[in-house]
Amino acid sequence: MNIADIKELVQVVVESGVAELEVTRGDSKVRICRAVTVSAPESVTASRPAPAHQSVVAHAAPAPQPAMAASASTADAVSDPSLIIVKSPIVGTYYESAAPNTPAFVKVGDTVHPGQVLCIIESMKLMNEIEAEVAGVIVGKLVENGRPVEYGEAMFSLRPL
Amino acid sequence: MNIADIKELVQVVVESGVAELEVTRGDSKVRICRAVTVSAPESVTASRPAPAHQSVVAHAAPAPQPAMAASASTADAVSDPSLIIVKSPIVGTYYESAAPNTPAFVKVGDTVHPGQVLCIIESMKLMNEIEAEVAGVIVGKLVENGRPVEYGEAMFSLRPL
Amino acid sequence: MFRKILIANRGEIALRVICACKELGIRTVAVYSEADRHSLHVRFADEAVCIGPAKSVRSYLDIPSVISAAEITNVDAIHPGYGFLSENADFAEVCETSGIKFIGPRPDVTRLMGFKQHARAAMEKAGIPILPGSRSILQSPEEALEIAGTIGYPVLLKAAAGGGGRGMRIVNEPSELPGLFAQAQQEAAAAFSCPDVYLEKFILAPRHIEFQVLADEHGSVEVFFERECSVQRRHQKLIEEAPSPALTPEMRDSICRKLQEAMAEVGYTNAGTVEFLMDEKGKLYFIEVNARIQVEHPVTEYITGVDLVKGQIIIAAGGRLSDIVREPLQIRGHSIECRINAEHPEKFTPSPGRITGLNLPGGIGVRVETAAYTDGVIPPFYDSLMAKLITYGRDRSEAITRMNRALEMFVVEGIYTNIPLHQKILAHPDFIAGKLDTHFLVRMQEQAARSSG
Amino acid sequence: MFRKILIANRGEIALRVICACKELGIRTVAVYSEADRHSLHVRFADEAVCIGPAKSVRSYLDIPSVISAAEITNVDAIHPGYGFLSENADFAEVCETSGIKFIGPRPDVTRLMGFKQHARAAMEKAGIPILPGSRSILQSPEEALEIAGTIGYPVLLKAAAGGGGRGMRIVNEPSELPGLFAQAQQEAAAAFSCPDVYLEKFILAPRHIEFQVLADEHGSVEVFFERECSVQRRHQKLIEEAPSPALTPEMRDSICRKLQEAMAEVGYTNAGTVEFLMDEKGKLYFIEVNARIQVEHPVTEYITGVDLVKGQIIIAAGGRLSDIVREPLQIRGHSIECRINAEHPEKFTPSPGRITGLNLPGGIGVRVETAAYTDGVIPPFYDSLMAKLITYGRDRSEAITRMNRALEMFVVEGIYTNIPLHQKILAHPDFIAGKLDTHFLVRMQEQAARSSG
Repeated sequence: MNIADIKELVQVVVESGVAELEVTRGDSKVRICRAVTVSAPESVTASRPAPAHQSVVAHAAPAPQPAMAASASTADAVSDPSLIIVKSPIVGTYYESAAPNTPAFVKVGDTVHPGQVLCIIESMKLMNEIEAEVAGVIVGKLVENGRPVEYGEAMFSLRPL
Repeated sequence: MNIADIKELVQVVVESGVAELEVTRGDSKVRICRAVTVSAPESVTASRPAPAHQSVVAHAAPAPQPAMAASASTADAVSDPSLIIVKSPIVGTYYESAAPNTPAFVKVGDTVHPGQVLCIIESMKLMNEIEAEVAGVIVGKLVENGRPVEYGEAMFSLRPL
Repeated sequence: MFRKILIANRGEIALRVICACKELGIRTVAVYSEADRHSLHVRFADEAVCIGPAKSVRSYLDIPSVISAAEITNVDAIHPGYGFLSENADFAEVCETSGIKFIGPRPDVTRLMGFKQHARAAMEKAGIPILPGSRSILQSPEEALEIAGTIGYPVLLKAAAGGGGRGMRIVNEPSELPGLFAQAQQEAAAAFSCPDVYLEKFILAPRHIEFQVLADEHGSVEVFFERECSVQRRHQKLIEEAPSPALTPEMRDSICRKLQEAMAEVGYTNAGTVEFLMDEKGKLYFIEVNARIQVEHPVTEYITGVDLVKGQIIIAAGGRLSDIVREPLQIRGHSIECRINAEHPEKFTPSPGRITGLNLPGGIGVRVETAAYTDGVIPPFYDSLMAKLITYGRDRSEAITRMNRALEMFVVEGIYTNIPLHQKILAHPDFIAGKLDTHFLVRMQEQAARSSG
Repeated sequence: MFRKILIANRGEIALRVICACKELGIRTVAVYSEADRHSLHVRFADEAVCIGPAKSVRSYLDIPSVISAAEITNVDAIHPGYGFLSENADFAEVCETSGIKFIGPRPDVTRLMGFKQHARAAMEKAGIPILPGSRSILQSPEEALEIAGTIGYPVLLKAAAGGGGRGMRIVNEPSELPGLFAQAQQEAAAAFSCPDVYLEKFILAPRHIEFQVLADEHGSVEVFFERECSVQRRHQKLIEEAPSPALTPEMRDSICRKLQEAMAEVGYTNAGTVEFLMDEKGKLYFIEVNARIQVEHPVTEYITGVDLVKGQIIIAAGGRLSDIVREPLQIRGHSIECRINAEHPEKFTPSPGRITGLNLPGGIGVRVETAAYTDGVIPPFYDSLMAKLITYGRDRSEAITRMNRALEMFVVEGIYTNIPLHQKILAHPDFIAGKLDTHFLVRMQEQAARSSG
């Protein structure tokens, strides 16, 4: 059984709408499962609680629909595997500069070296400086100044040098 | 078995509405499930009500597990699309002969002609003769004498002439 | 007590009866059409029999198939649920002759109640107020005109054998009467194969209030207070609650006492509901008796603490009401039911199909009656009721806030439901204030149309 | 009333608090670890904040993360649920200093109750019977031997700061005492970073009976009767019920009255549970106070009709108990809770994983508290409680038959659950007879082993 055959079988599953297909030939075996996709008409969405989520909850996934888990930002972020994502190690408020009306620690295009401060996250009245761990070029700043960030939220994407 | 065969089998599943189809030919094997199959550990099965179903409920499908819908008999039945299945048109008790100690109307291997009586189904004290609609050879008798049958239950498989 | 019961129904009510049987230690037999092969009542019954194709006339309404299923499974009794064969006196008779106990009133009583004129007479005898109207079937448009003249317009023409709004006509002035009379007769003949019509006073903005009754076979009757079912769409109830915000304790007591007499008088047995209309002045008028358990029975169970379906079975088995109602009945708290239908919330078009995602609300004061499950299917062949959502609170306002919470957490994906409609109704000031009548929903929708247009 | 509340917990109790908030019109903030991204409390809260990785020490137990989440979402109050930070007085203090209301007792009271010796002293003052034992922390094995001698063996060594069976040792005779004393101290030091132990009389076959308390911040206290929690495995409750089959109305009244005084005396506020042991002669002895809402609170809600979690919130917002309990409390019917754990029913090994099929029981007298859903995951990082199944009946036997019915219709596929174990327990003659003590389960399993072996 070659890749072409398998591709075709996958097509069969997708189009036919069967949930599972298992083919064994001698010592080769293929098993194809279709994940249950949810097609919800608009009224259904309406009938669902639509919480006015803040940015901090961009990652909150409506159950029973894990498919909707990934938020736009992370999606973009992970879309380019060559980039490194700097995530927030704590919950708090994100500041791009040391004080109001002072320039941001970094801007897109900057080259940063390990240990260089990228931003400040205020947590329980403490200002926590977040430093770069590797050298690289800032490709994206993913959080707006003064916005809250949750644990693991993507803040910067940078291309390592 | 080639892709075309498999596609055809998938069609059979989708159209027939059976939940699962498994075909083995020599060392090649195909298994097709229409709905999501559930792999439940034994304790889970234990934790499920296990009603002492009578034959009349062979078709009863435990939800939420349509995968378990198809009973052995139907599976065999549809597995050979060239056979015709004679199903019970009413609910009642199946008798293979006109009276006790008299020979059965038909036995496996018999050739039957349209209008020939195949069996009797007793319903509300009435004896209903069930006749063959097409000419053919009886390949299988699927119900035991004196057993209840439900609507649509497969009683005979016959190969049309 | 019975050893084994067949449930001649489907969906949530079949499951409801199965639950009652399990709690009474009675084995259960489900019957199902080919469309319901994978439904939960089949899943949770001890046995199940396929009785026909999807179309209910050839399955759930087909008496020979149901009786045969009962015979091959050797049951002692049949519970008909509501709808289908539940108020079919012939079916009850066939059960009797087949030596199977029918869980419901005797056929003759069901027939008596089925003919509204007889029911009205019986109630009137017991001093229950009834709508002024023709005391008997109308022989001619002339007779109708004469009676209508004395009562005063508007009047309502109704089919004697009817129900569900068919064969009904509102007459606003004499000139309209002859034409509408003919229409009503034709519709009645078509729907119930009986053209008889009668007329009664038409109340412009009535509340629908009904009383729940249980009567045993030893002559005792209990009335489980009232339910208010005024939130309706085209004579279909949408939201029910108990007690009614419109009834005073005095009115409640007096009606309950009179009904107790009346139902004992007619020899009523098992569960029944006596329906009334309340006019703008708060006066109650009897309209009809429903000789079955009703969709909305759970709100009564919540405020009285009595399991009515268990009660039906115990009574049918010869038990006494005193075993079902141990201490004097009293109302505790408030309960509301929302009928969750598989239909578009604005267009009301039915929405059968596969439920791809489902979250049923739970927690304190919430009861759900449903046969729906994730990946389950709502078939297009039967009514669109996919679940009953019932909440309980120590008072009406807690029951309402709890219902809001439960509706918000009731997630159905893959099909449309009327959950958004229920949310609109529960947010409406008139509903919150208990200012209800059977035109409430129409008014609400007209308001919405105006404000949006 | 509060505008917005953060729930510092996960799973069913987080959802329980969200329900209470929705019914009170309060906005909710969920916090969650990376392992709970797709869980229902995240789904149904108005906002949600990821506060750390799966390990609870770095998320649900991490005070800075929880407080930061509260600050960035600008909440008025935090509900801790049970477990995690619920009885952490330091956390309650940080809340105070951060200007966030902690929904629970004041830190000093929680500390007082946390140290069992102080709690015992407070209770004894109010005339509540306590177990004979060392009135204070034991200074040496010699002191322990002396006191044990006067009380009589067997005696129980217990960690002063302890809970959940850690730092506990049963001493059957003087010779064992020195060795077990050392062990208990070590275990206590390791588990609670406090080696102090004390000893008390050991009751061979005690019943576990606890009383539910709500106290407002204006000095009034209500006792919501008792719960019996004797069906346990290794000090973990498995089945709870209310009322207790072992208590007479007289005993109940007298304890309730004394507890009302005692809790007012110590200035207790919000929800709490006072735990007792009952010896073979039916005498009650105080053991400890749990300063939080408890897993088994729903059985009390069922028999009293009071929403205890709403009560907690109203009290924390400065409300009065008289608004929560309007008429004098009384017991109505009987309620039982089964803890459905994701674990093997015989081996008791945890069974985390994906739930591939789920049918939650519903219908009359059944309440389910769960955050589980079809395709949802039970993560391996937290406790194995996947659902609480609570039933209500007009009496104990109806509550039991209803529980049997509900367990039978509770379908979980993809993981193991202890549902079969619950079914065995409910079928056991001793359970049905209410003949219970904390060794019931061990006895039952030994019987099973004997009969099978």
